Amino acid sequence: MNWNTWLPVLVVISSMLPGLIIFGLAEHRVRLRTILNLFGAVVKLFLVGWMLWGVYHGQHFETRLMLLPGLELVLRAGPLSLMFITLSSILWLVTTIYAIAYLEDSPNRSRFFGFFSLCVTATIGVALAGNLITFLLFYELLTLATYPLVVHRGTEEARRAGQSYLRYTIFGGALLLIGTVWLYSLTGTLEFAPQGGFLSEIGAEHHTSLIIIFALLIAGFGVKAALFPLHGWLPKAMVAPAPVSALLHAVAVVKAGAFGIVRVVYDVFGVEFATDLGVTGPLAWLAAFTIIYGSLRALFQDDLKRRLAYSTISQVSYIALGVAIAGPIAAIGGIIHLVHQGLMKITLFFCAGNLAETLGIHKISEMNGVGKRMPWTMAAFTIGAFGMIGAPPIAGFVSKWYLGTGALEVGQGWVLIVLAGSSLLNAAYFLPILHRAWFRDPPNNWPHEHDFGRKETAWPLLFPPIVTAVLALAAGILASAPFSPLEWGQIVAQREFYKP
Amino acid sequence: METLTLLALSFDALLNLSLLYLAWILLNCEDLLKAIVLFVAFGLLMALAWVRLDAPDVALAEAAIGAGLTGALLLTALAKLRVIETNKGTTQQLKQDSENFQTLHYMTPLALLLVAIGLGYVVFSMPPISAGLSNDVATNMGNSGVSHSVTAVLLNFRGYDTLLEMFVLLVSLLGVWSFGSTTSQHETTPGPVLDTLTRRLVPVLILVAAYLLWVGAHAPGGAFQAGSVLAAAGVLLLLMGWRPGGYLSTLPFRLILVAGPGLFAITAALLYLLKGQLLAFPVEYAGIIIFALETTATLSIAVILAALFLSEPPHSDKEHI
Amino acid sequence: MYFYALIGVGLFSVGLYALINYAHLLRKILALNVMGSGIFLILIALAKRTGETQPDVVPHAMVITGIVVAVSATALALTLMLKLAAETGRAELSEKDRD
Amino acid sequence: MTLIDYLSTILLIAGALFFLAGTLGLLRFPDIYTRLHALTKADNVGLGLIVIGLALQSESLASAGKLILIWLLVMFAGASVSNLIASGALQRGIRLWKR
Amino acid sequence: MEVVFKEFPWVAVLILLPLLGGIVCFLFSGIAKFTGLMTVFFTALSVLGLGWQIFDNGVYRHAVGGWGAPLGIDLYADGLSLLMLAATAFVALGVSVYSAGYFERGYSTRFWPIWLFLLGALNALFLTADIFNLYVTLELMGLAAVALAGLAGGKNALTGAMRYLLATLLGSLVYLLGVALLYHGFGTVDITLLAQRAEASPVIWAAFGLIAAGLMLKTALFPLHFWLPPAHGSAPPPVSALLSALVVKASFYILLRLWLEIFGPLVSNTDVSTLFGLLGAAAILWGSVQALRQTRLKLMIAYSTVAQIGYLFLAFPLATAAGVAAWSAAMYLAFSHALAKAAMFLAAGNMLRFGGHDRISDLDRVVQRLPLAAAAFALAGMSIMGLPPSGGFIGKWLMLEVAIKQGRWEIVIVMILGGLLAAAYIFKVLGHTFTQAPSPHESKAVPASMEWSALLLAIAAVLLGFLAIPVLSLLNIGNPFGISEVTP
Repeated sequence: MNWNTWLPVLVVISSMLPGLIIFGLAEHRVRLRTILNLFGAVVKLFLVGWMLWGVYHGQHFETRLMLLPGLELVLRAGPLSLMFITLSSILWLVTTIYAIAYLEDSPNRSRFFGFFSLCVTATIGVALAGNLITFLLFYELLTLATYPLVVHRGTEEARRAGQSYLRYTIFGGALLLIGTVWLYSLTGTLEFAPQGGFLSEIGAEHHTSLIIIFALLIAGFGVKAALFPLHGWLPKAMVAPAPVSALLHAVAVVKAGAFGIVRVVYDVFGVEFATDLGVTGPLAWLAAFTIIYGSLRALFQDDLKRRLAYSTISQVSYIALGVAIAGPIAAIGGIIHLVHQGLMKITLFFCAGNLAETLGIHKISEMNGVGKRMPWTMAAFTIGAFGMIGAPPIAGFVSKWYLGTGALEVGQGWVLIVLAGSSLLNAAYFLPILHRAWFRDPPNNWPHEHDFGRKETAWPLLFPPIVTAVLALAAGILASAPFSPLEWGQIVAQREFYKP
Repeated sequence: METLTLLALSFDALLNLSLLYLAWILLNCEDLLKAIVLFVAFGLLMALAWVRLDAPDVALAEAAIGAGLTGALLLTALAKLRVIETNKGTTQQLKQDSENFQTLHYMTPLALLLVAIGLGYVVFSMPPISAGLSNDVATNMGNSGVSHSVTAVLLNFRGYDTLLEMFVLLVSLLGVWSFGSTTSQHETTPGPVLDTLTRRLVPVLILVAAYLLWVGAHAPGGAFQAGSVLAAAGVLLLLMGWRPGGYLSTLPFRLILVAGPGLFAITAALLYLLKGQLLAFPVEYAGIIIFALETTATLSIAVILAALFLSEPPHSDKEHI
Repeated sequence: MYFYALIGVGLFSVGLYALINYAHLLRKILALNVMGSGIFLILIALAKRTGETQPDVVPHAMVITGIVVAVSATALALTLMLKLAAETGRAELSEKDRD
Repeated sequence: MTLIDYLSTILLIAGALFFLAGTLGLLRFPDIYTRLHALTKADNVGLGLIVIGLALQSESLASAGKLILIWLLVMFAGASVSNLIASGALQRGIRLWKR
Repeated sequence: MEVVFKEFPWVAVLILLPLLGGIVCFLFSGIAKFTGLMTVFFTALSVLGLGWQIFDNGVYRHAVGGWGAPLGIDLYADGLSLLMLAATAFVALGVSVYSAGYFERGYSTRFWPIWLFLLGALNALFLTADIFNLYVTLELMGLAAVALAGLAGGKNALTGAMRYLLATLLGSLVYLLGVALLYHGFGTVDITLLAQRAEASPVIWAAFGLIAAGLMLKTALFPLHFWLPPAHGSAPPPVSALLSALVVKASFYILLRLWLEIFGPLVSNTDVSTLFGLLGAAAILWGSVQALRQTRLKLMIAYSTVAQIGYLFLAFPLATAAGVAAWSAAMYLAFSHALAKAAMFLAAGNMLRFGGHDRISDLDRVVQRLPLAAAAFALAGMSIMGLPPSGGFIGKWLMLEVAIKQGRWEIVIVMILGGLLAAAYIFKVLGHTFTQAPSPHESKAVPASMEWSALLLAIAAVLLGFLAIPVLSLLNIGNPFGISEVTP
């Protein structure tokens, strides 16, 4: 049993198997379902830890499966994919605990948790994919697995949200398919190589088609990364239950798109070749525009989850911006923001979920004095909010810092203005919430309050946001620690920019 | 002798033109009953044409099945249709064109004319002399077990076709039965004349069928022609008002229905085990095997065609539909 | 012998015209039978081109098979037509109710 | 052209003439009953003459016997069928033709 | 043991077993269901045996009656026919298990014999190398299919069956005329001999025109597809599964076989194949749009068949340059479409039986109450849309690859549009399976065997996505698509 080849598959299986079993479980088998869920999450965490340790010591993990003559499905654990996997597996464990409590007595949970595990499987698959076709396979699987979760509530509104979600993602998938097949017919291979490598030898006459392929791939991934014209589905998808919007629309799905853009720029085209082609410039502009546009739209949203959704749209584009600037430091900034934004955004969504679940608040206008009623939740929310704005001790500051210095190092001064502007806008839409929560006196009765005796809410609802808030804080303070996201970002950037 | 070929030519011309003209009237006349009667006449003229083209077997088949049985089927169908329409009170539209082709009404004749001319040209461009498979048939007649070439081709050289074709007949019967009975069969009381006709004719028909079956080995005849003549006897009996009743659903009757195709398939399988070739008749026994196959085929074809004429599913099926 | 083949083509075309042109199902079934006879006529007329008196026999076997197939198809078509007429009251394929 | 050939040609021509008469009757007669009359009478006699003419030509007794059998069958069938058609016509209420 | 299996007459078993099984079912209607299932099971086994046999000792040619090609009839089995036989066996297993539960006593005695004869006709059709024999098998298949289509009775089913019967009879007659011309033009009805003797002449052009027209009518290619939706839409679900998955593809198989062997080399200058491509593209777009407009589930799936048939004809213009790759892609699409479409119809049948109706807008919470049927429909939909893990994706990927290599951008666009429209109408249905119907109505229990047969067929369609290598190597035994000038 040669572990190096089987570990990646085991990581993928470790969440798929419980998912499939849960599908078969009858509705009332709550205990078994919870055990299976948690068991799957813990096993995955352990395996990822093992792989993390292995890669740190230079081992090589790879599984290959012949799909078509000349095309293989490849699962490979590189430093970049490991970052994304660790993020996903930690957050999956936390969100499962949260979801179990959140969906206490709601109908058809077996179906929910089944698809939930399939989503995580697809995300892990996207992270581990070693070539573009495996990426495409898991990318489309992600669409199929998330659709039932968006439509989980079964209301007409949920169905319409699902339809619009599909319209975007299936369209994106189709663009991706053309781009991939075209690339394959030009180059004959779709392997992710650190510096992209194989594209530069292609003759100059193909450059125009390479640019179009780049546009197709970015558009395909841009749908899920919610780049400007293709972001419409994200606010609508907020109709899904809180754990779904927390893990999926803040972390898994959106990150898959951003991860795709990172893969395309670094491992398919290679940074130098992309800059020679002149494609990184427009991408940077698009990302910048989305950042500003997202923050502006967030200003005017009264519904808490929709505001967070628009803030996600703008935050994810930081990653795209970091990648598009094509400088090593900016690349580190972009990559580590992948992790930091995940941690912070999930905290915010957990808190939003708590407010909705315990006090029945959905609108920001109803949040007066909620800090007094639920101090711990609002504390986590505040850490997350400040992180988003970029206040120093929390992780957000680190990534913005690297993005700014990276941009300056490469001479892209205008990026600084964008970063500053967006931080201001972040402050503009987060601070009023905090002010309202802490400094306003609470209404005499909440819309429909579940009182939990002395505690402010059930502990499994309270525990996850605090954990993720602490993690966000740790990622900020202990940035230079051995296994911190920053250090992994540096390893990845090193592989991408400097010939070994 | 010049006059004889001239006479033959003029006869051919007359026959062909009347065929075409009859087809045209048949398809375009107002009243359906008239169309069907003309169709029967058309079938008989076709039989005449086959005789002129030295195809006696086909002439027999055409006369018995093409004109006879199909005509009978059409007439009973028309009678039943009239009964249904009077019950349902639908008005009797005359020769009304199908709506969906109203628009391209003038287009179709033009297009079809072009198709006809094209096909005519192609047929005309065929080489005047081409032996086709006649030499192969002649050389292999020796070990085909029969001396009449058509039966040899039908039962031996292309026996596989005939095997499938008998299943076509069986499937069409099953299809007819699966559609269930359409109308309550009003019993017509047969007049004395029909009664005497049937009493005399049925035995003669059975004799002729047996003769045709036997003669098939060395002269025009064979399973299909014999089967259809026997079916004619069956039709006559059915017209007499004789109904098989419960007998239809019993096993022996179903066995006869299935005997022809079944035996053919079983022999094919057995021969494969024996000779390693599907449907490879050992030369010395070929004649006997072919005769056995033909007899069962005649029986099955006769009963299937008669049942098709009756088109009433056996009672046992009807109860629990 | 070419003359018969040409008439065969004629029958085929007349049958096709009637099949397309008329709505009544019985007419369509008659048209199909006439078309079949036309094809058989072509098959056997061209079989006489063997040069000697004895014509090529294989087309004869084909035509006999064809006639039997034609009669079984006609029987099925007639029963289906009657069942349809019993159900819809008319022996025509009505275009009105699309699905 | 031996004696037998002469005899059969004469018989065939006579038979043909009878058929001609029968067809003329079919065309000229006013109503169904008279037409039936003409057909069954004239054509049967015509057929008889033709059958005898051909029987003379046929080489073996068996085929002559078969020809005679054909004639008998046609006569038998013709008679009963015309009766059936006539009774059918009466049932449909087709009145007899009066001058 | 090894030798016995190698020499075992799988071809004879494949043809005779269903026919004999049908007879036994007809004779002893009491045990019809049992014999039917057994026959279908053993036929599937013999397809495996045949596959093993021709995988080892190559193409299998057998002269029936020992008379050899021109006079007698030859049976011929190569990769292409093996693929179609495999598709038939798979769908047959699924549909038989389904119909065992679906048909009550009265109908099942009538369903099984006709169904087994249809199966026998399909197997015979894929194995013969004689064009007149193809006519007889086509006719047997057509009549059996019509008998099954009209089994349920009712106005729509009968109108659909009648329209189908007329179309299929007209198609067969036109095909027969083509065969007659070919026979008299070149003196034989055997495909391989015809391939040697045929040279471009008016006879070939006329025969090709007739055969193509007849078979296009029977395959329901775009302009001639009017009969398919009512027939497939209103037939009983297992029958419409058979019609859409197998019967329609059988006539495509014949057209492809004759095109590859006889007409291709003579006639394959671009304008004829571009015509096929155009009709295919029109079928895809028109069929998908019509499917989107339908309010009834089974009619929607029938229109989707019209669209998917269009994909197969897209391979004609592509094959002029890269023959093997284009045809392998088309046949892969055909195989996965057969499985997926059969699963989809069976799933729709389950929903119909469960809710008592198949109106899409008020499918009442099907996902909770009938999860297996919804899962089958979703998985089958994945393969129809061509989303990654499924067989449809592999077919679409191969076809796109060939199209892009040849720079045929209009074909790429049509395929992508087809995929998007397919996604639109499939997810329209899936969306409604989640929501609550305005007027909830009582439901009728659906036996487990019916649900699982639909689901297993759908899973097979998805698993096909991972078996590309073995299936493609099997498909190219005796390279039916000519010597591969480019690596497939």
